[in-house]
Amino acid sequence: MKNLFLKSPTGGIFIALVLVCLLFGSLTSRFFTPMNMSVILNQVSVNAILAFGVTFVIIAGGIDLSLGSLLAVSGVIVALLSQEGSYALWIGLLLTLLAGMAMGAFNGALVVLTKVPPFIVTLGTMTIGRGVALLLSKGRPISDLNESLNFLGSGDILGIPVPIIFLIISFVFCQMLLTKTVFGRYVKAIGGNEMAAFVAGVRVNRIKLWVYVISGLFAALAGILLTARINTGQPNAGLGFELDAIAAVIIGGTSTRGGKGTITGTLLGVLFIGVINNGLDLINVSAYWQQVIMGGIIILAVVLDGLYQKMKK
Amino acid sequence: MKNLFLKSPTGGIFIALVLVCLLFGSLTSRFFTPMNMSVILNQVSVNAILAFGVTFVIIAGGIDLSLGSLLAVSGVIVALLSQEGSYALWIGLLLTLLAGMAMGAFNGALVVLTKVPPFIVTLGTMTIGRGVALLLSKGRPISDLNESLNFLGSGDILGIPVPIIFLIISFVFCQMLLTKTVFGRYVKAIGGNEMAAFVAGVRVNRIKLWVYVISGLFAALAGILLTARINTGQPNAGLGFELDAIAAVIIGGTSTRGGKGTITGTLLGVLFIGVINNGLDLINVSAYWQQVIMGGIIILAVVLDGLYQKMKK
Amino acid sequence: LVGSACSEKKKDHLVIGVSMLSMQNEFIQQVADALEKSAKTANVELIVVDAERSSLKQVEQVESFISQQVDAIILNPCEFEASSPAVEKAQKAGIPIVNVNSSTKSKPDAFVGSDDAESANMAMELIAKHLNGKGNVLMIQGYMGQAAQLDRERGAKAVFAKYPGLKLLASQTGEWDRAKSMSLMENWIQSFGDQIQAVFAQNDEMGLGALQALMDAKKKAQVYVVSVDGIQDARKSVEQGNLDATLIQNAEKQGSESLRMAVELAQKKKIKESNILIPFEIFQKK
Amino acid sequence: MSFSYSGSPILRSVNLRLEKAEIHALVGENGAGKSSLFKSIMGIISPSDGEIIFFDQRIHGLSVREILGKGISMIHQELMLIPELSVAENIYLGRENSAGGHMSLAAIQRSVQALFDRFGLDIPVDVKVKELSIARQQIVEIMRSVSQEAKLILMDEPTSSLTDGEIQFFTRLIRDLKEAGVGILFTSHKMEEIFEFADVVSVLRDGEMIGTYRTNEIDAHVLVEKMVGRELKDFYPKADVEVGEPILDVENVGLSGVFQGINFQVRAGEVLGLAGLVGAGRTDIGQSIFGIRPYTSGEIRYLGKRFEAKHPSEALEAGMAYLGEDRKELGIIPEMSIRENMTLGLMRMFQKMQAILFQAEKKATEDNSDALRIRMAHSGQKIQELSGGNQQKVLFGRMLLNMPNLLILDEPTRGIDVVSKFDIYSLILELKKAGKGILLISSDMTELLEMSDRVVVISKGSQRGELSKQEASPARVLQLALHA
Ligand SMILES: Nc1ncnc2c1ncn2[C@@H]1O[C@H](COP(=O)(O)OP(=O)(O)OP(=O)(O)O)[C@@H](O)[C@H]1O
Ligand SMILES: Nc1ncnc2c1ncn2[C@@H]1O[C@H](COP(=O)(O)OP(=O)(O)OP(=O)(O)O)[C@@H](O)[C@H]1O
Ligand SMILES: [Mg+2]
Ligand SMILES: [Mg+2]
Repeated sequence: MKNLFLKSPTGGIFIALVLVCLLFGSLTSRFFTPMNMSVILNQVSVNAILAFGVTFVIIAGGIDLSLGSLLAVSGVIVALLSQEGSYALWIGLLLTLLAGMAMGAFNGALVVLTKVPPFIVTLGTMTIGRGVALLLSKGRPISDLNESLNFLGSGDILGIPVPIIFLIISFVFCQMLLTKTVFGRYVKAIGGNEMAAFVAGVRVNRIKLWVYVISGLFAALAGILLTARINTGQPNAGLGFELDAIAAVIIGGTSTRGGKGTITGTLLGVLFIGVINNGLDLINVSAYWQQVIMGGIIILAVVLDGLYQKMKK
Repeated sequence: MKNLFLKSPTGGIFIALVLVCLLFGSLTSRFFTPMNMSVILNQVSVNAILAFGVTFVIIAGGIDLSLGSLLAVSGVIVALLSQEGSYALWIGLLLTLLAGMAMGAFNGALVVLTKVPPFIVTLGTMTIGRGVALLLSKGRPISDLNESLNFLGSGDILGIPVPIIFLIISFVFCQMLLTKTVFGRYVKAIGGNEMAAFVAGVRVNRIKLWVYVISGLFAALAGILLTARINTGQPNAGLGFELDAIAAVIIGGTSTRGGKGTITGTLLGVLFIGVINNGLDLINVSAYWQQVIMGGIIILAVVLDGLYQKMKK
Repeated sequence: LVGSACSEKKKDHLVIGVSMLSMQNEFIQQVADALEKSAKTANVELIVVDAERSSLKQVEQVESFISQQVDAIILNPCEFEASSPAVEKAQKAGIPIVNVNSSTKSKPDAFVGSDDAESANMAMELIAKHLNGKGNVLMIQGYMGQAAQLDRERGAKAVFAKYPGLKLLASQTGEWDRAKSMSLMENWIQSFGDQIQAVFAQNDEMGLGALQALMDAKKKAQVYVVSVDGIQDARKSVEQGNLDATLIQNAEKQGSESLRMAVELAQKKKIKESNILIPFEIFQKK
Repeated sequence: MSFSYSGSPILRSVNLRLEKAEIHALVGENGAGKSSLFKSIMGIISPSDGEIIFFDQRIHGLSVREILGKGISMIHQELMLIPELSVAENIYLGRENSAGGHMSLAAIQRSVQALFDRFGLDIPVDVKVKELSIARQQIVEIMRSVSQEAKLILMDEPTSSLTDGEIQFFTRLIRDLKEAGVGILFTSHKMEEIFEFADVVSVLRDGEMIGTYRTNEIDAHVLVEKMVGRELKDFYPKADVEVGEPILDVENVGLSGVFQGINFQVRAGEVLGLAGLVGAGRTDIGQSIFGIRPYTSGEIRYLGKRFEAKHPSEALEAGMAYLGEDRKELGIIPEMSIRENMTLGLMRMFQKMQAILFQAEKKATEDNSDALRIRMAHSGQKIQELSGGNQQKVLFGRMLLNMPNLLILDEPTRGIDVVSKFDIYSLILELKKAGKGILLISSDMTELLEMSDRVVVISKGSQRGELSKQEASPARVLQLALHA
C-alpha cells in the first residue's frame, strides 16, 4: 500500500488533501461528520463530472472552455424535455446526452478540420452556447419539472444520494477508459507526440474528435445533474465552471502540455477544491477572505506537490 | 504596400476586420461615422492595453489569467489614492503602476521559482486578487475622485480622447519593446525553445519574471483607465476581461504554444472584437443572438485566417 | 463632425436606446418585456442592449447611443457610482435619460423604480415579525461589491440594528446563483444545524437554492425563508407553500412608466414628477 | 517520382529499385532529399507524380496506416516515440487491434519481452520511454519496426545515436533480417557503415538520383565524390600546433549521483577527447563546466582562476562556448531566423541601451555565414528551413562570435553529412591553430581518435584513464570504457 502510494504520481496532492482535511477537522467538529462528507461529495459531483470529461481533452493536448456553456444548454434542454407531463424521463436524458455529444463533436470537428487553436474554438462555442441556452429558455429559468428528474438530484438509492452514484459511475467509467483501453492509450500518445502517433498509424483526427465528444457528453451529464439538483433549468448556470474543472484537472497532476494525467488525480483535485469551499463556509470565514485563502491554498498545494515529486526522485 | 501586407503574418485577420467593417457599414449608416470610430477606439482601449501586456506572456509560452483581478485591485488602489483632497494625481498613478508591477512580479516569481504551471499560478492569483480588491475597498465602490483622474477617462488633448492617446502610446511602446529590443528578442526565443535559449546564455528566469511584471504593469494601467472612465474604483471590475484579452491576442495570430506573435496582430484582434461588439449593438441584434453571432464570427475569422495563411504558401 | 448629424433623414417615429443591467436576470427581463410592449403601442423604436452587469460596458453602450443620435435613453444602471458617467455623457450630449429600477449618483432627467434597501428592509421585517424579534438568521448575499448587494445589505442591517434579539449567524455570497447558494446552504446546515431559524436571500434565485437545500435536508419546516424580486418561480413556490415570502417589484409598471417618461422627455414635454417610486408588494401565502 | 515543398522541388524524377533481402544504402548530403524519399514511400507526404510499386502493387496515395498494413515499416530520423508510454506500449502503438484481434497490455508485454530476449536486449519493457537514454530509445525505435515483421524496412539514420557497443547489436540484427528475406533501405552519414552493411548504394544529390552501385565495386573516395560533386582529400585534416598554457583545469570534480573524480586539463592549441559509451556521463561533465548544471565536489580552474558558473551566461562572458549534443533541444530556436539564432545569448554585443543594432548584427552574422560557407537564401531565413549540417554551422557561428578561449563540443557531427563534417573538422583545426582549447565529446570513435591530441575515457561517471595520441587505439579505449 505504502509503495503503491509512493509510486503514484498523485501522491503530492493526496497529501495536500489530507492536510486540509485535518486542518478543517481541527478547526471545527462539524467537518468530520459522515453527513458532511456526504454533503461534500454531493456538491462536488457536478464539477467532478465536468472535470473527468475534460481530463481527456487536456491529456490529448487540447482545452475546452465551453464546458460551462454546454452544461447550461444541456440543463435547459433536459428541463424543456422534462416539463411535467411531457416525455418520459429516459427520453429526455437520452436526447440531452446526445445533444451534449453533438455539441462536443462540433468543437472537435472544428479543432480537427480547421486547425484553429482549441482555445479559440471553445471560447467561441462558449459564447455561442451561452446565447443558445438563453434563446432556448427565452432567458427564464425553466421549472415545474418531472418528479423523476428531481429524484436524480436529491433522491437516494440504498442510502447513497444519486449524484454521488453518478460521480462513482463516471469515475469508474473514465478511469477504465483512460487506463484499460486502446482509446485511452491513444489519447495519451497524441498528447505526448502527435506526429509520432500519426506515423505509427493512430487515427489521430478520429481520436481528437472523440475526446471533445466525451467532454461534451460529460458536460451534458453535469447539466442534467445540476438541473436535477436545483430542480430548474437555468440558462445562466455553469458560468465559470470551466475554470474550476480545468483547475481541478491540473491540480490533479495532468500536464497542461498534454501527454500525461490520471482520472484519480482529477478526482483528488476536485475533492481538494470542494473541501476548501466547504471548510471555509463551515468555519465562516468572511466572503472576502475566502477568496484570498482559496487562491493561496491552491497555489500552495501545487507548489508542495512539485516539491514532493522532486523529493521522490 | 501590397507586398508588405502579404508578407505580414497578420494579413488574414486584417482582411477579416475589413470584412466585418464593410458588413456593418452596409447594414447601418451609423457605423462609418467619425464619431462612431472614435467611440470604438475609446471602448477598446482597456482591452487593448490588457492584451498588449499579456501578448508578451503568451509569446514567452505562459498565460496570465489574473489580468481581470489585477485590473480590479489597481483600480481600487488608484481610487483610494485619488480621493478628493488626498495625494497629487501623479503619486497615485505611480504607486498604482508599481503595485501592478509588484503583483505581476508575484506571479512571475511563483512561475519561475516553483515551476507550477502558469495556468494554476495565475488562476490562484486571480482568486486572491479579487479578494484583495474587495478587502481594500471594503466591498464598496470608491467614488469622489479627483477631477484630474476623471480627465484621464473622459478628457481629450487636441481633440483626441485621452484613452485613445494611452492606447497609442502603449501600442508604440510594446511594439518597440517586442521588435527592437534585446528583451523582445529573448522573449520570443524563450517561447520558441526555452532549453536552447538557456544553454545559449539567455537569462531565462529573469526574462520570464519580467514578462509577468509587464503584464501586471499594463493591467494596472488598464485599471487606472477604467477607473477614470467610470469615475469609480470598483472591486468587481474586470470580471472575465482576461478571456477577452487572451482571445484578442490569439485571434491576432500569437501562438498559444509561444515563440511567435506580434503587437500589431493583437491590436487587430482587439479591434476585431471591439467592432463586432459595437456593430451588433448598432444594428440592434437581440442580446441572446449577439452572443451566438459573436462566437460564430470569431471562429469564422480564425478559420479564414488559417486558410489565408495556407494559401499564401 | 456635426454636419453629418443634421443630414440624417427625418424619422417618423422616436428612437430610444435602452441599456439593461443583465438580460440573464428574470426580473430585468420582465422590465425589458414591459418596455417592448409599451413601445409597440406608442410606436417607438427601441434599441435594447445588454450590459452584462458591467458598468464599463454600460458606459460604452450609452456612448454608442449618443453617436447614433437616439431621441432618449433608458438606463437600467449596473452600479450607483460607476454608471454615473453614462448619465453625465447623455446629458452633456443633450439627450434625455431616464433611470429605471435603480439609481445612479448623477441625477438623471427622470427616475422610475424602487429602492433596493427598502425591499431588504421589508423582507427582514417579515422575518423579525415571524421570529417575534428574537432568533438566528442567515443572509445570502449577492455578488459582492455590486450596488444591489450593497443596498440590500444596508436595508437588512437596519433591521438587525432595530431588533437586538435577532442574531446574524453568518452571511456569505451566493453570487446571485441558485446552484451556488444551494451549496452554501448545505454547508450551513452542517455547521449550524438546528440553530437556523430564518434565511434572508438577497434575490429569489438564491432564496430558491437555499430552499431546495433545506427541503432536501428535511429542515424546511423549522426555517423561515424570504427573498426579494418576485420572479415567477418564487411566486409559484410561495403558492405551493414552500418559500415563505418574496417581495415583488412591479416590473410591468417600471417598464411602462419609464417608457412614458422617456417619450415625454424626448417630445420636450414638461413633466410634473421626475421621481416615480413604485412600492414593493409583499407576496406570501394567505 | 517527384515531390516538392511549397513549390520548391525536393525530389526530381527519382528512380530506385530494391530487391528482396537486399540491403540498400541511400547516401547524400544533408538536405539531398533522403528523408523526403522515405516519407513519400510511407505515405506521410504525397509525391506530385510518378509511382511507387511494392510487390506489383501501386501503393502511392495510400494512407500511413494502409502502407504499414502492406508490410513496410520505417525508423524515423527523429525519434517517433511517446515519452510517457512504456517501451512495450510504444512498440505496439497503432497495432493493438491488428489481424490477431485485440491485444491486452499483458499480451503486448509478453510479446515484446520475447522479442527482446531473442536479440539479447536487457531493456525493461514496462518502463516509460522517457526514462531511457537516447541510445536505448533508438533501439526501441528499431525494435518497433522489426516487430512489425515487415517485408521492407526503411531506416533513416538508425545508428545516429548508437555507440560502438550497440552497433554490434545492430550488425547482428541486420544479418538476421537479411536471412529472413527482409529488404532494408537505410541512410547513414557514416561511411564505414555503408560498406559494412550494404549490398548496393544509391547516391542522391539535390533531389536527383546520381546512380546505384554495388558496394564491392566502388570505394569510399569515389562515393563521396559522387555525393558532393567534388573530391575531398584528408578527411581528418591535421597540422602540428604548439601546445600552450592550460586553459581549463578540472580537478577531482563530481556531481553527486551523476559523476565523480574527474581530472583533466585542456591546454591552448589542443583537442582533448572525452570517450565513453553512451550514458557514461560525458554530457553532464561538459554541462557542469559550462554552468548548465552545478558541480558538487572538486574544483574547476579556468585561465588559472577558480571557476564556477552559476548560469551559462557567466561561462559565455568568461569566454567559453558550448555546443549541445541535441541540436533540436539544446541548439536552435526553429521559428527564428538564422541571424537571430546566431546571436542568441550574445545580444550584449549588438545593443545600445537594450535597443538592437540591426545593422551591426546583420553584418556580423553575414560575415560569419560566409566564412563558414553556410548554404542559405538569406540570413533572415528561418533556421528550420536549413539542412542539419547548415544548422550546425550556424551554431558554430554563434560560438565563434563569442571569440572563445575554450570550446566544449558535444557530438558536433551527429547526423551531419560528410562535407559538413569535413568543414567542421577543418574549423576545429583552425581554432586549434588559433590557440583555443577544445573539449571534444563524441561517440564516433574514429572521429574522436583522429581529432583528439589526448583522450580521457569515462565509464559510468568515473574517469578510467587518460591516453596520449600514441596510446589511444580503438581497442584500448573500448577496453577502458567497458571496464566496470
Ligand atoms: N517541412 C518542410 N518544409 C519545407 N522544406 C522542407 C521541410 N522538410 C524538409 N524540407 C527541405 O527538403 C529538403 C530535403 O530534406 P530531407 O529531410 O529529405 O533531407 P535529407 O536528405 O534527409 O537530409 P539529412 O541528411 O539532413 O537528414 C531540404 O532542403 C529541406 O530543407
Ligand atoms: N532522460 C533521462 N532519464 C533518465 N536518465 C537519463 C536520461 N538521460 C540520460 N540519463 C542517464 O544519465 C547518465 C548520464 O547521461 P549522459 O547523457 O550525460 O551520458 P553521455 O555519456 O553524455 O552519453 P551520450 O553519449 O549519449 O552523450 C546516464 O546514466 C544516463 O542513462
Ligand atoms: Mg534526413
Ligand atoms: Mg552525451
